[in-house]
Amino acid sequence: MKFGILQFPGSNCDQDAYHVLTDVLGQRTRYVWHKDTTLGDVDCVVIPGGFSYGDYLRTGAIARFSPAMKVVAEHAKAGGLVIGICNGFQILCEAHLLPGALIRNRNLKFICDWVKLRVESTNSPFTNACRPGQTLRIPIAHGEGCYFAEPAVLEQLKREDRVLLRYVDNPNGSLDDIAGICNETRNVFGLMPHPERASEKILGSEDGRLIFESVLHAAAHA
Amino acid sequence: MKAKIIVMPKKTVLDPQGKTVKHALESMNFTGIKDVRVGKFMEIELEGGTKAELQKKIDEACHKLLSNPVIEEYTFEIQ
Amino acid sequence: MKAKIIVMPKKTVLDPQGKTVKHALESMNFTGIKDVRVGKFMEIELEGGTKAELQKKIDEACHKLLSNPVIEEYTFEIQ
Amino acid sequence: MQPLTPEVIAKHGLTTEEYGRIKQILGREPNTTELGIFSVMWSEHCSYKNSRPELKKFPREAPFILVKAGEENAGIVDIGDGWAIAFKIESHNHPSAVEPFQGAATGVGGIIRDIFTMGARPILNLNTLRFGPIDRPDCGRGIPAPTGRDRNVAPTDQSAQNRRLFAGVVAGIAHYGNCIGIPTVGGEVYFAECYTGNPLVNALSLGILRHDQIKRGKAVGVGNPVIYVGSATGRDGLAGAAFASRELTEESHEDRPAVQVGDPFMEKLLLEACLEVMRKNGLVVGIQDMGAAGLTCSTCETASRGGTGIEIDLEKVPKRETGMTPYEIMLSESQERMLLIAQKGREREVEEIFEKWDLHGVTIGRVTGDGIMRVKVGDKVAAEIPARALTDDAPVYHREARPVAPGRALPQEPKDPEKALIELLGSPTIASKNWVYRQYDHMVQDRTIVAPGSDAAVIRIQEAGKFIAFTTDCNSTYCRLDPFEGGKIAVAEAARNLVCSGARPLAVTDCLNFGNPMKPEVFWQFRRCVEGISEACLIFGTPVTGGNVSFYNESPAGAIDPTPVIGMLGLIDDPKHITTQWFKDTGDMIILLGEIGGEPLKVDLAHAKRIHDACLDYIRQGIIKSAHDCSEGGLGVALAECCMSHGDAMIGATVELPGSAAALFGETQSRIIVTCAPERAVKIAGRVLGRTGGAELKIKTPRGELCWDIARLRDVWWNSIARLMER
Ligand SMILES: Nc1ncnc2c1ncn2[C@@H]1O[C@H](COP(=O)(O)OP(=O)(O)O)[C@@H](O)[C@H]1O
Ligand SMILES: [Mg+2]
Repeated sequence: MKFGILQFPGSNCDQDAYHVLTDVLGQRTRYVWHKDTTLGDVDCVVIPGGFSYGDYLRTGAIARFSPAMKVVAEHAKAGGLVIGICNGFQILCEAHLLPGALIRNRNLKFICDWVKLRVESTNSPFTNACRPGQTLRIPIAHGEGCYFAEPAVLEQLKREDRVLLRYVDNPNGSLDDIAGICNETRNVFGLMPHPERASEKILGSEDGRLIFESVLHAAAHA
Repeated sequence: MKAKIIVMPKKTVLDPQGKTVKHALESMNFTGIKDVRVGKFMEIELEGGTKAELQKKIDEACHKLLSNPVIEEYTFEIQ
Repeated sequence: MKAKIIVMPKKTVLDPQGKTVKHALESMNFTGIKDVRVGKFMEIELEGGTKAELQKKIDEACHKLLSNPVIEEYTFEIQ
Repeated sequence: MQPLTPEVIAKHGLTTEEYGRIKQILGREPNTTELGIFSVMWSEHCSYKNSRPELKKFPREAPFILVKAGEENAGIVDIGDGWAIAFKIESHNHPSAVEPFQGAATGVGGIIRDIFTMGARPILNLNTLRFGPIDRPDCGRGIPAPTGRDRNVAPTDQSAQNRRLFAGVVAGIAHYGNCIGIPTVGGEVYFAECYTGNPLVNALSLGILRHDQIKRGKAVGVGNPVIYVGSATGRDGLAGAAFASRELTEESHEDRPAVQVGDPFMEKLLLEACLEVMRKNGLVVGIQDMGAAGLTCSTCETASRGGTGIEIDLEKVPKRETGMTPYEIMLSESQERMLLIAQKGREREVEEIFEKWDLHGVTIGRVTGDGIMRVKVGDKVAAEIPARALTDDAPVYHREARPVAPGRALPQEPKDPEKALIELLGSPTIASKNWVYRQYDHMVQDRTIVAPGSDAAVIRIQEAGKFIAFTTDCNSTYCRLDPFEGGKIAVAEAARNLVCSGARPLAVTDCLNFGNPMKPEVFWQFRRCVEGISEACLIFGTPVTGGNVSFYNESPAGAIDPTPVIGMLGLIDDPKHITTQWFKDTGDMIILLGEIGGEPLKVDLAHAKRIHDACLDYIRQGIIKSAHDCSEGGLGVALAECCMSHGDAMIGATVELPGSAAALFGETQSRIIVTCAPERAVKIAGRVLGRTGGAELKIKTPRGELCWDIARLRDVWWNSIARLMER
């Protein structure tokens, strides 16, 4: 298993993801620069949190056009795994690799706090290590995390069991309490909470590791 | 030439900013407000190209980058 | 009636957003851009009052609430 | 050349004597650009001309100091194993009063640059804030709005005005810190009448580096290129001298913005690019950020430190606007700009790294050997001044100080102590600041072990396997009543907060916010605070590694209370020592280190040191489970916080207090509430107050038992500020 962490100008959780994947989980991991036009031997792409291009215009709007995102789209189309965390989720929506959009939190403020998430589906390479209905304690840190989609899209997400995580107490006004969704083929995952901030006991929770461990589990059984 | 672009949240998307502005206006004793919506205004100064060419280019830019069709709609004018 | 308000960063003030959008457009091969500025557009639906009255009220609201005179300037129209 | 009228000279804030000195240095009349350059370099902000003799009183030496106070942009301390820490605090009070969001945001941006200029990667920020009251419907008594700009409120409602400032400042700090990806892990917020019209916004940043990565703001190596990188220069921040530039320019009729707009995205690129350039072997000879007086300060200071001269060509400086004069370019305060001195012949390597980050480095000049700061426009010389004269020959003043009789803070006997505690917990100064720190990303970088909400932030440095704690403290009411004791108390409280978190206090940065130093009473307050801080720093062994002075904090109602903010760094030797303030288990013993009663406005530093050492000792021995310092609101508030500040696991307590209810709220210094398992209580030299447990806080006093539901206390304390701000 080899992880590739995308780096855009303004990414700022790239090193955190790197730290967790290498130091905590002992995985082979490397950075993928936004100007790169190939992913090389990367099996799972992580699009980290941060403020790519300063979040100017709209979150994720500019990053989506980078050369690296073109190859990420190809990777996804070929069935490769992609996780977008926070800004990564926003970028995946802008890139139409996931449906819907993330708009400003209902209270118009940035919110950094621990939240509880409910695992709604374990049928994915990103949640298979969780128990169905399990509660995860993972932090959020975003100003634009309110998930929005048209009713038909929401229906489809629900019908296809693609809402993987919901907030137990909706912090940001997200439609249907959605915290994380996957694509139709279940290999692209976007979530607003930061599992890489909850992967070590000393940081207050290890629940986030389940997300990465699911990926390893999926790879081992692929 | 100049392109003036307006990007507004779609009617179906909630606009907490608009709501907040409405409240704030009301607390300033501004009565009779039915609705407030807050969007973006962009001004692009352009060089070269005919109006028709620019029309096409700006439309593309709006569609691809400057607005997100999932949540927003745009209009523009070239002068 | 409807008030349409444009709030823009003052010409002399740095507009990081406009600068970044300009770069993004350029890297998408959009040429001939001299300048981009990004501001806000607000639409207020109003009930009651004459146009002249609203003109005054909206101007006050723009000055006090909707724009930040230190770094922004506004224009509006009532229809 | 246009003659400089006495008005022009006066408006530059220069006295006749100072002007005479300038002429003597130059051997001629200065031109307007030169006058502008002298005026900024000799301003209080750059030269510390009114404060320097006092600041010399600070203890500044210790074996672990790698870069001393005043030497560079920030002080640096050794934390062992080849690792070091750079940290500093700076004020942005006046810009924030004019435009709270951008003023505070650019304050954060400025202090971050000071840190990475040293070669350090910033890993945490703190912020210290002061506003007028936010909880009164009308507290103004006719004090005009700070800017005359009354957004969102009727001009008489000062409380609303203060809320607007508070909200704007917090949003601005969040905007900058969150975007650039540095966690904002702590700070303080106080509300008091004296800050109405003059809020305080002090931003602190801390970075890590290896000893061999320390960079200096030195221009050395004659012929080395001077490289400009970052945002283009605009007419930002020229309002102070706008009159002059208005006379000087014909092309610029536009309104000049007094307020700079920050671009945290640009700063993030600069931060990454500069660290990458600096870490490339020998490529960077010297580096300095362009803060106040941007180009002026960075060029003459680097030359002065290097014992060299510097020559720049303004035609090469990237500009945001057309028709800018040399005066405007040299005095611009545009944000997010850096000046580098690179090794000659390796310009291309520098450029390549910047290009990777979508930045353009531009060579605007070179280091010379003649000691002169020479500013040219093409072939024409626009200014020519000995660099040293600007930095080292600035005037120094010994201001007059007039003592004020100390006041006394007498604890009042509350009529209804049960109600009093609820009121205290709900008062914005004491209430939880979660409304603030929830808006700050305080977890990015995966370092935050103890987040805002305990006595000090605890941060890990995973790359070094180390743990540090940080806090900022200052009670300005104490400093007004007795500046000497107040200064001591600020340091003692900071040290106490660190100790409660399991850290050993190491070093201090300070931000001295005062009124107009020309007022002898204000200058006396300043001097006494400095002396108090100095004495305490000596006792605690925490040298001052740098800081900032902000004078002229005056509103129409007068000077602010003296506010010498102390930022203190502590080292945690073992992660097992990390301790938080809330009760951990039911049935634990609650013990007080320190005295129940006593003179509130006095601190016996030797006694304080003994308490701190004892507390640290118990923590190291693994005896105690929680430690919380007593500050505003005394034992009552501290006990309540121990019960309910950790929302997920609240634990009540039953305690017994001798004496009157005044003992409950009296603010005696040097006190720590600790808990331990009952069988270990004998090992602790302190007074047993009671036990943890239940869902209530019960306090037995000689006058009867007081009782509070801790969920209720929590609600008042946790939500008070949000309720005020969102009503
Ligand atoms: N402006 C702020 N930004 C971030 N955290 C803050 C701010 N103000 C207060 N806090 C946090 O709230 C907690 C309580 O602050 P304070 O009452 O000043 O504590 P203490 O009295 O122990 O110094 C601390 O953890 C502090 O860091
Ligand atoms: Mg405090």
